Amino acid sequence: MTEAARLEPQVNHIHLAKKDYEGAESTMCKGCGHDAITASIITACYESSIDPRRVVKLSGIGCSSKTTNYFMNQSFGFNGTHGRMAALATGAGVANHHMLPIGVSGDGDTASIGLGNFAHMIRRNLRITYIVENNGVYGLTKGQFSATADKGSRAKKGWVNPWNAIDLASLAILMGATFVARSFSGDRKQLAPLVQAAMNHNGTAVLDVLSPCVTFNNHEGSTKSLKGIREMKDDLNEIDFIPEFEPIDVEYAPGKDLRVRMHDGGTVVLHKLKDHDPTDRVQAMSVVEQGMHEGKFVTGLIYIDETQPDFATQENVCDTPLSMLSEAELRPSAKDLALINESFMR
Amino acid sequence: MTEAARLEPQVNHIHLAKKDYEGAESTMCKGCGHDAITASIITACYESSIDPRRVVKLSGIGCSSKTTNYFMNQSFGFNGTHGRMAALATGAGVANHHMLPIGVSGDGDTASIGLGNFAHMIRRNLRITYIVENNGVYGLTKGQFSATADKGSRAKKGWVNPWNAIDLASLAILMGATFVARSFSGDRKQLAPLVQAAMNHNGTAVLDVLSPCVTFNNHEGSTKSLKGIREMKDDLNEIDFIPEFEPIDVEYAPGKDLRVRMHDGGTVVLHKLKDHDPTDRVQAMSVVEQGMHEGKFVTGLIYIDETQPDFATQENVCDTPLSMLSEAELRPSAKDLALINESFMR
Amino acid sequence: MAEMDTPPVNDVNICVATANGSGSASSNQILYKSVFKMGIPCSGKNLFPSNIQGLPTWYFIRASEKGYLGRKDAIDVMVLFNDDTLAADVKKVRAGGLILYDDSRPLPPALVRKDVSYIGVPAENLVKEHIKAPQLRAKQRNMVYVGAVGKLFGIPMGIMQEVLEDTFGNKPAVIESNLQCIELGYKHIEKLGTAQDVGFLKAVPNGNKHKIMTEGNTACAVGAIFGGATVVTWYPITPSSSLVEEMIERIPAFRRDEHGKNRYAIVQAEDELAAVSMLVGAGFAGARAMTSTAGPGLSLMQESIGLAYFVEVPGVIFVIQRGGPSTGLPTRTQQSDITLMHQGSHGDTRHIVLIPHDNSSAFDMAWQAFDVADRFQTPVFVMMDLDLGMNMSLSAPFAMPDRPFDRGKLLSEADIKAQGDKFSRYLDLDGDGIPQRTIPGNLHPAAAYFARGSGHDEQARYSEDHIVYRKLLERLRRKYETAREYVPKPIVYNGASTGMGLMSFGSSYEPTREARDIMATRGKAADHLLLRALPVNGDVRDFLASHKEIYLIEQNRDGQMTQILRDEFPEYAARIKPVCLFDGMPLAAGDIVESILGGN
Amino acid sequence: MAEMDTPPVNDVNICVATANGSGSASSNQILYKSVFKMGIPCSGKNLFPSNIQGLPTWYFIRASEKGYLGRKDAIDVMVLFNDDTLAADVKKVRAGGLILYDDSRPLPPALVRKDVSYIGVPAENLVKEHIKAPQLRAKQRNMVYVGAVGKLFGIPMGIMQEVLEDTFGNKPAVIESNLQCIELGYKHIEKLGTAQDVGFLKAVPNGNKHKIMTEGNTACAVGAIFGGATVVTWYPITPSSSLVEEMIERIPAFRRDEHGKNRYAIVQAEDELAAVSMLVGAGFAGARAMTSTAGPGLSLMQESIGLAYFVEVPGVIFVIQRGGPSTGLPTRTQQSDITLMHQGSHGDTRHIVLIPHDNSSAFDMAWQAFDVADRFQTPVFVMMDLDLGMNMSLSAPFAMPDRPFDRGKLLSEADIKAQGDKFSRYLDLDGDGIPQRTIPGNLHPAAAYFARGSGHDEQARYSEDHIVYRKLLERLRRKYETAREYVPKPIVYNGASTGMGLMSFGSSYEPTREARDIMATRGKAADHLLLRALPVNGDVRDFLASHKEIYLIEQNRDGQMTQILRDEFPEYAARIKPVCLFDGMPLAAGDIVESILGGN
Ligand SMILES: Cc1ncc(C[n+]2csc(CCOP(=O)(O)OP(=O)(O)O)c2C)c(N)n1
Ligand SMILES: Cc1ncc(C[n+]2csc(CCOP(=O)(O)OP(=O)(O)O)c2C)c(N)n1
Ligand code: SF4
Ligand code: SF4
Ligand SMILES: [Mg+2]
Ligand SMILES: [Mg+2]
Repeated sequence: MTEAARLEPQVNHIHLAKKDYEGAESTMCKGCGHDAITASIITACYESSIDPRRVVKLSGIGCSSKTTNYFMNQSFGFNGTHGRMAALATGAGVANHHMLPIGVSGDGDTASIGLGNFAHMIRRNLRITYIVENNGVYGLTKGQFSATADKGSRAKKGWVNPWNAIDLASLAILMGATFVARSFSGDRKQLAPLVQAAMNHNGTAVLDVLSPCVTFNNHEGSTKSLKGIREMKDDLNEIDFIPEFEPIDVEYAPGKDLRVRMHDGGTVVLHKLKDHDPTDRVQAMSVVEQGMHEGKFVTGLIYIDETQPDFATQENVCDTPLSMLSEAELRPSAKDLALINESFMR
Repeated sequence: MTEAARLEPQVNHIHLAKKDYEGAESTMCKGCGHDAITASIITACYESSIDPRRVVKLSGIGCSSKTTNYFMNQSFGFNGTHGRMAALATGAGVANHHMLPIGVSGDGDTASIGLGNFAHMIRRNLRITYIVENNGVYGLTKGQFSATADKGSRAKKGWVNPWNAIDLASLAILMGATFVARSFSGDRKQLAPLVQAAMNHNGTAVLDVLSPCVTFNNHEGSTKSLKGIREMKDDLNEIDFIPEFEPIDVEYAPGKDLRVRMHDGGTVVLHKLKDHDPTDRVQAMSVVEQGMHEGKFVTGLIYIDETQPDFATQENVCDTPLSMLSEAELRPSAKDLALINESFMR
Repeated sequence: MAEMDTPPVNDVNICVATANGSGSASSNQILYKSVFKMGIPCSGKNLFPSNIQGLPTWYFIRASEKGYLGRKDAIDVMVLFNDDTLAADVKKVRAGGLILYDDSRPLPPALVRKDVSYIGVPAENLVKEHIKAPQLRAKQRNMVYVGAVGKLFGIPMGIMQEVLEDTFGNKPAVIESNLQCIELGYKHIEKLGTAQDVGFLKAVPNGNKHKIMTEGNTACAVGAIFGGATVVTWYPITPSSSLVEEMIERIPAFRRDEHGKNRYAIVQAEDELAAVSMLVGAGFAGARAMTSTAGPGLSLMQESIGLAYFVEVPGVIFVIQRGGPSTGLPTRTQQSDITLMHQGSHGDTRHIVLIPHDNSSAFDMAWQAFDVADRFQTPVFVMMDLDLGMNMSLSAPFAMPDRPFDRGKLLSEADIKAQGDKFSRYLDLDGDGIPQRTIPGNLHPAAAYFARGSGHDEQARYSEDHIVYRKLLERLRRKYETAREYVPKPIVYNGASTGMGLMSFGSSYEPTREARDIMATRGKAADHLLLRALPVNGDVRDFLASHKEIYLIEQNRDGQMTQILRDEFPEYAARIKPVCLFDGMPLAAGDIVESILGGN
Repeated sequence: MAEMDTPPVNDVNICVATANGSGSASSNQILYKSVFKMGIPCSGKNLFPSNIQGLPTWYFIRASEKGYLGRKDAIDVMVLFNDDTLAADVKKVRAGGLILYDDSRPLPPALVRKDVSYIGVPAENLVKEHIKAPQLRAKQRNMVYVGAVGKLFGIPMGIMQEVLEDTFGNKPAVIESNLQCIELGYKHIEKLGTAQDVGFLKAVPNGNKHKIMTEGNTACAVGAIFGGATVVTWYPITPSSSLVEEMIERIPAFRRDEHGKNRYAIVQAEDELAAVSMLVGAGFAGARAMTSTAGPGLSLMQESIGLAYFVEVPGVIFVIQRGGPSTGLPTRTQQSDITLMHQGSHGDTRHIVLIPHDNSSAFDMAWQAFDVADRFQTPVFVMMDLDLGMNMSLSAPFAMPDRPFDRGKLLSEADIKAQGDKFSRYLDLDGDGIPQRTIPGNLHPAAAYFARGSGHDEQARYSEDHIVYRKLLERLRRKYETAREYVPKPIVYNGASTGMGLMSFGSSYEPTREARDIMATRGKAADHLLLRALPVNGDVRDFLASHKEIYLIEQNRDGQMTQILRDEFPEYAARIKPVCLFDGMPLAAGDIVESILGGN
C-alpha cells in the first residue's frame, strides 16, 4: 500500500482525487470482505477516471447490498428489495442507457431469492457491472446458509449444509453472460482491474467475488472462510486493465498473453496462468466445473464476448435517454388523435 | 397403434384397465402436443402398474398445467399458481413421501416465472417426475414468447424473439438434477418409457418434452413447430423400461447398450445411438450444448445418477408420512412442558 | 308487457352462443359494428372461457336507443350455435323471445319451449354446400347467423358489407368469402319470409356521430401513449394482456425517431416481480414507466409497490380486475382488488387510484395517471376491470389532453442552481408533503441521492431514529391528503331525490345509471354519485350528509369500497349500504334494482 | 415528585446504551435475569440496529413492582457505554435521574447536566488492568456496568453469580471471567461508597414464583411444537427468524422416532414465495404446516395466501411485524400488517387472525392456530410483532393444551365408507360453510379430488358458471362467520367507567392496561377491551354500544384495525377513535395517556 501510495498521482485523468470516490462510513463488521471489495471498486473507478455523476449504484438487501452506500457519494444509488436488483437495474438501465450501472448483491440476494431475475437479466445482456459479494451465508440475518454454501460446510450455529452449492459463474455462462469473472475480496490486484474491465463491457458483466463473512462464516469447517478461500483459490490469469486514455505499455508475451479491446474503450491484458481461453464458452463452462470437481475456486477472467449487443441496443432504444425525452417527442398530436378516433368510428 | 393394441393385455399387473388411468376430457386445442404427452403418461402409468391412488398430480398455470386433470381421475391433483409448482411439490412431497408426485408444467411456468423455484427444487433432489411441456410459447395467454423460444423465432403475431433460449436440460444438470431427459410429445415410444423410468427414480427427474402449440407456435419461422421439432430432433438413445414385475427380456448388446437399475425398482435399458454415457455429468452438459450449437434438439436419457439421496432422505424424515402422524407422536407431554417452563424461570 | 304488442325499435338484446376458437369473434364483431354503423347506441360483451379452443362462449349485443350500455338480464334473442350448451341456452331467452338455431339437424324436442319462437337457419348445410375449402367451413359457419340476424332485425346488407370491408381492409378474399356466408344467412331468411316481433333495428341518422366504439384496454393503451409512457414492462395475464399488446401495435407509428430508433421500450418481463421492479427502476431513473396486470400479478407486485411508495418513485399500474380470489375466474369481471390497490403492500400505505367508468375516461385517466404519478412521486393505479377493458362499448371520442405534461417537482441542474445549489430529496418545502426530486443524468453536484426502502431522513441518509421515521410517515400521509384535491372529482347526478342515493364507480356506473332510471319509474327516485378516484374528495361528504339511505354498488363480495368510505366518514358509516354483486357477469341494472327494491 | 424524597422501591427504569456486537447482549441479559430472580416483575426491551456490529443499541430494563411490563418513557438511569451516542443519550434521562458512565476518560463538559447525578466507573481501565486476554476486553467491558448497577441498586452479588451460572452452564471459564468483571464494577462502587436516590431494588420472596420469562418468538416456537407442526418452511427475516431457529434447536428433543428419524421437517426455502407454496403443498397433503415471516415476506406470500384461501388448505402463518412500509425499520416494532393479513391477496378474502398479547397467550394461540386452520381449512395468521416476539418479558407459565388435536372434518377411509362411500370436497353439508376434506394417502376410491385455484364446483370440478361461483364465494364468507364464534373471545376489563372505553390488541395491551390505571388516577376511569382475534366476536358489539367514546390503540399510522371495526360496526363507527402510535418504539403507557388526555 505504501509503495502504491507513493506512486499514485494525486488526481486522476478527470482531476478527481481518490477520496472523491469514497462514500459514507462503512457499517460492516471489522474485517468483513465486503469492505475490501468496496475499496477495489473505489480503486477501479478512480483508476478508470469514471465520473461518479454518471454512475448509478444498485443493490438488493443484505450486508453486501448496503455497501453501495460506502462508495461514490456523488452517484445516484438505489438500495431496493431483496433479490430484485437485477430487475430494478433493467428498468433503470433502459430508462437511461447513458448511465453506468454498478450493481452489488449478495449470494443470498442473487442465488436464492433473486435467482430467476438474475438469470433473465443475463439473458437480456443488460449493460451492468454486477458484483456478487459471495460469502456463502446470510450475513445480515445472522448466519443461515445461502445457496452458495458448499455441501458439508458447517454453519456457526453448528448446522451442516446438505445441499450442493449453486455456482454463479457457470450459471451465468449457461444463461448467456458475455463477461464472467471470479475473484476474491482480498485480492485487490486481481479484482480492481476486473471491475475496470467490467465497467467498459457493453453487456452484463458478472463478477462472483468470494468475500468472507468474518462474523458468521469464518470458522473451522466453513469453505468460505478466509483460510478456506485462500487455500482453494486458483488463478486462471493475471489481469491488467489499460484505460482508453493511457498508453498500453504493459509487458505482453504473445501466445501466453491475450488482449481484448473492450467495447466502451480500454483494453484488457491477460497473462495466462493456466491454459484457458476466456473467449471459448465451452471451455469456460468446463474450467469452472473442473475446478469445482477438484475443490478449487477458479478465479480470474473466465469468459468474455465483446461482440453481443446489449439490452438497450437490442431494444433499438433511441440515443436520447428515454427519461430525458420531452413532451414534444412523446405526445402525439391532436391530428394523430383525430385519426385514432376516426378509426374507432368504423 | 393397432399392432400395439392387439398385443396389449386387457388389464395390467394390478388389474387395472388402461381407461382406469384416464382423466377428464381434454380441453386442449385439437392436435396440441400436450394431449399426446398426456397419452404417454397414461401409457407409462398403465404399463408400470402404478396405483393411481398413490399418485399426486401437481401443476402450475398454463395450457400444459391444466393437463394433470386429463389423466388419472383417481389421483389427488393440485393445480396451483403460476410458476410455483416446484415449491408446492416440495411441501407435498415432504408431508407425505410415500406418494408418487407427477408434476406437469409449461415452459413459461418453469423457465420464466418459476425458474428460481425450479432450480432450488432440483438442488434439493425432491422426488418427483417433473415434466415440462415445452412449446416455446405462452399458450394460455395467446402466443407471447416464453423463455425457451429460440432466438430469431417468429411469433404468430409477427414479433421476432431477440433473446437466447433457456435450455432446461442443461440448466437442470447444472443445478444438480439426478435424472434429465428430453423428448418430443409426438414420440410416444421414447417418451412413455422415459416417464416410467422417471417415476422409479428416487429424486428429481426432469423431462423436457418438446410439445408443439398448434394454435400459436406452429407456423413458418417457429423453431418449435411440429415440422421444426421433427427436423431438429436428434436421438441419443433408444430406451426401454422394464418394470420390477417383468422379466428383463429385451435384446441387450454389451458395449452398445446400458442397463441402469432404478432405485425404486425396474430397469432402464438404453440402446445407444450416439456415443454418449448418460452417467457422466460433464458429457451430459456438453452433449446438450453441442446439440444446441448444431441447431439440434438432443433427445433421450441425457443424464442419470441413481446414487444420490432424495430430499426426504436427506431431511431424515421418519418412515410414517408426516401427514399421518398422530397426536401421540407429535405433542410432547405435560412433563415436557413443565421442564420447559422451569427453564424459563432461570 | 307493452313490447308484445308493437315490437320495440332499437331496443334489442341478442345473445350469441358459440364455441371458443370457432371464428365467432369475427362474426360477433361484424354484427356489433353493423348496429353501431346504423347509428344505434350499442355494447358488445364477450363471455368467454379461460381456454383457447372448444369451450362455450357467449356474446351479448345490446342495442339501446336510450343509450344503456350495461348488460341486460332479459335476453330477447338467443342464437344457438353451440351444441354443447343448447339445453341451458334455450332456457336463457325471455318469454316471448326468439331463438335462432342451426336447423341442419333438428332440435331435440325436449328443447322446444312454448313461450318463445324458433327460427332455423341451416348454417352447417349451407356452408357445406357453398364453401369449397373445407378448412374454412368450421369458422365461416358463424357468419351465417350474422346474415340471418341482420335480415331478421333489419340490418341492411350494405352496412354489413361496409363493416366487413372496414374490418378486413386489404384482404379481399376474406371479405368475399365472409360476405358470401352472410348472404347465405340473409337470403335464407329472406326466402323463408319469416318475420319476428321481438324488436327491430332502425337506422338513426347520425345517431353515433360523436361516438367511438372501442375497448377499455385500447383506450388505456392510447391514453398511455399520449401520457408519454416510455418504459412499459409487463407479464402477460388475462384480461390485461391486450392493453400492452395494443401499445406494441400502435406505439411505433408515433415513437420512431429520425434514425428509426424507438422512443420507448416495451419489455416483457419474466414475471410480475420483475415487471414491477423494472417499473420502479425506470421510474427512479426518470422515465414515465407503466405496467399492466390483473389480480395474481398485483399480488406478486405487493412488495415492490411498497418500495415505490416509500422511496417515492412514480409509476403507473393498470389493473384490469377479474374474478378472484386466486386464479378464480380469469375471464370474468369483478371489482375485487380495491383494498389491494388502495392499501397495497405491508406497512401503512395509501395509494392513489384513478377509476375510469367508460372508454373516454379510460383514455383521460391513462394519460393523467402519468402526471399524477410524477407530481406525487408515487405509484398510481388505474382501476379497470374485464368488463370495461375487454368489451366493446361506445363513448365520446378521446379528447386531446388539455394541459402539458406535469412532471411535478422534478429539478433540472439549473433549478438546483437557482435555489442556491441546495437539494434535499425528502424535505417538504411546501407543506404539501411532496418533496423535490432529481433523476440520474442530472449532473449538478448536489443532485445525486441514495434511494432506499429502509428508514431515511430528509437528506435521504439512512436513519433509524424514531422521530425522523414518524415524521416521514406523517409526510407520506400528508401527500395523500394533498392528492385528495388533485385527483378527479366525483360527478353527482341529482334529481328529485327521495333521500336515497346511489354511489357507483368504474364499470358499475353504466348499469347504476340505468338502474336509477328504472327505479325512478318505480317511484323510487334516487340521486347518483360517480366516484372517480381514491382518495375520495369533492362532493362525497355532502352527498353522504344529504342522503339518509345510500347504496354503494360494488362488484365484490365484501364491500371493499364501502369499507374505505365507512372508515373515511365514520359519522355516515351506517348510511352506506353496500350492494355487492359479484358473480363475475358484467353487471346488469336489473340486479341492482332487485337488490335495492327487491324482486319486482 | 414524591420519589425525590424517599427513593422508590422496585420501580426503576434503566436504559443501557452500548454498541451492537460488543457483547452487551449477554451483560444485559444477566442484569435482566438478576432482577427477575429477585422476584421483581420486569421486562427487558432491546432497541437494536439493523446491523451486525458497531451501531448503537439500547436496552431497557424496567422493574415494576406493580407488574407493568410495557416500555416506560421516563428513564431513571442511563448507562452510557457507547461513545457514539453520548450526547443524545445524556438528554434521555429524566430530571433527577442518574447517569452511569465509563470515566476511564472524562466526560466532555458539554455533556454535564445539572439536573441529574453522575456516577463514573472506569470500566475500560479496570478491564485493561485485570483481564489478561486482550481479545476478551472489548466484550467484557460491559460486564463492569452490570456489577456497578447491581451494587448501586441493591442486586446481591450472589444473585448475579447464580444467573451467570444458569446462563453459561457448562462453561466455567466464561463464568469466571464474566464474574470477575462484574465484581470489578461492583467493588468499584462499593469502594467509592457512592449512593443514589433514584430507586432501589429489593428482593420480593416468591415474587416471580408463578412466572416465566422468555420472548414471544420462543413462546410461539414451543407452542407450534405442541400444536403438532410437522412441516415448517421459512426464509430468514428479522424479526421472525428466531421463531424457527428456536424450533430448530428445540424440536429434536421431542420428535425423533425410535430409529433416530425426524417426525418433522424444517425447510429453509429459497424465498418467501417458495416458503408459502411449500406450506400450501404440505397443508394440502395433510401435514400441520407453518411458516413465519415479517412484512416484506408477507407481501411476497400474497398470491399463494389467496390460493390457500380459495382451495381451502390449512396452514399457520406467524407474522412478526416490524416497521413498514418496504424494508422500513426492520428492527423496530409496529402493528401495520393487519389489513394485509386480514384481507390479504387479490379478490375477496377474509382471513382468521389470532392475536396474542403476552408470552403465555402466544404459546396458547400458537398451538390453537393449528386446530383452527384444520377446522376451517384455511390459512390462519398469528399476529405478533417485534416487541412481543423478540423482547424478554414475564408471563404465566405455558399451560398444557386443554384439548386434543382438532383436525376438523378430515375424513379417513372408514369415514367415507360410513357415509355411504360418498365424498364431495366442497359441499357444505352442515350449513357452517365448512366442507369435508381428504388427504393424499386416503385410498378410498372416492377420496381423491382435484384442487385448483380456479373456479370449481362442490365436487371440485372446474367450473366457470356464475351461480356456482357466487355460491362458492358466499360459502367461504359463511365459513368466516362460523369462525367468529370459534376464535378466542375478547377480554373485557370493566371498572367504574365514565363511558370511556379503551380497546387494545397484541403488544398494545400491556401499555394500555397501564395507561388505564394512570388515567384512572387522573379522574378518567375507562373500561378496557382486549381484542384477541379476527373476526371480532363476543363482547365487542356490547362494548361499542355501551361506551360513547372509544379509543382503539394501534401501532400503525392509518388505523388499520379501526378501519376493520368501523366497517363491521357501521352504527358505532363514529365512536371508534384510533390512537395511532407508530414511531417504531415499543409502546409506552405515557404516550397513550398523552394522546387521549393531552400532555399534562
Ligand atoms: C423479502 C425479504 N425476505 C427476507 C429478508 C431478510 N434478509 C435481509 S438480508 C437477507 C440475506 C442476505 O444475504 P446475502 O444476500 O448473502 O447478503 P450478506 O448479508 O451475506 O452480504 C435476508 C434473508 C428481506 N429483507 N426481504
Ligand atoms: C401470476 C400470474 N401471472 C400471469 C398469469 C397468466 N398466465 C397464465 S398461463 C401463462 C403462461 C403459460 O405458458 P406456459 O407455462 O408455457 O404454458 P402453455 O400454455 O404454453 O402450455 C400466463 C402468463 C397467471 N396465471 N398468473
Ligand atoms: S455479518 Fe458478515 S457479511 Fe455482514 S458485515 Fe459482518 S462480516 Fe460482513
Ligand atoms: S393454445 Fe397451444 S398449448 Fe394451448 S391447448 Fe392450444 S395448441 Fe395447446
Ligand atoms: Mg451472503
Ligand atoms: Mg408454453
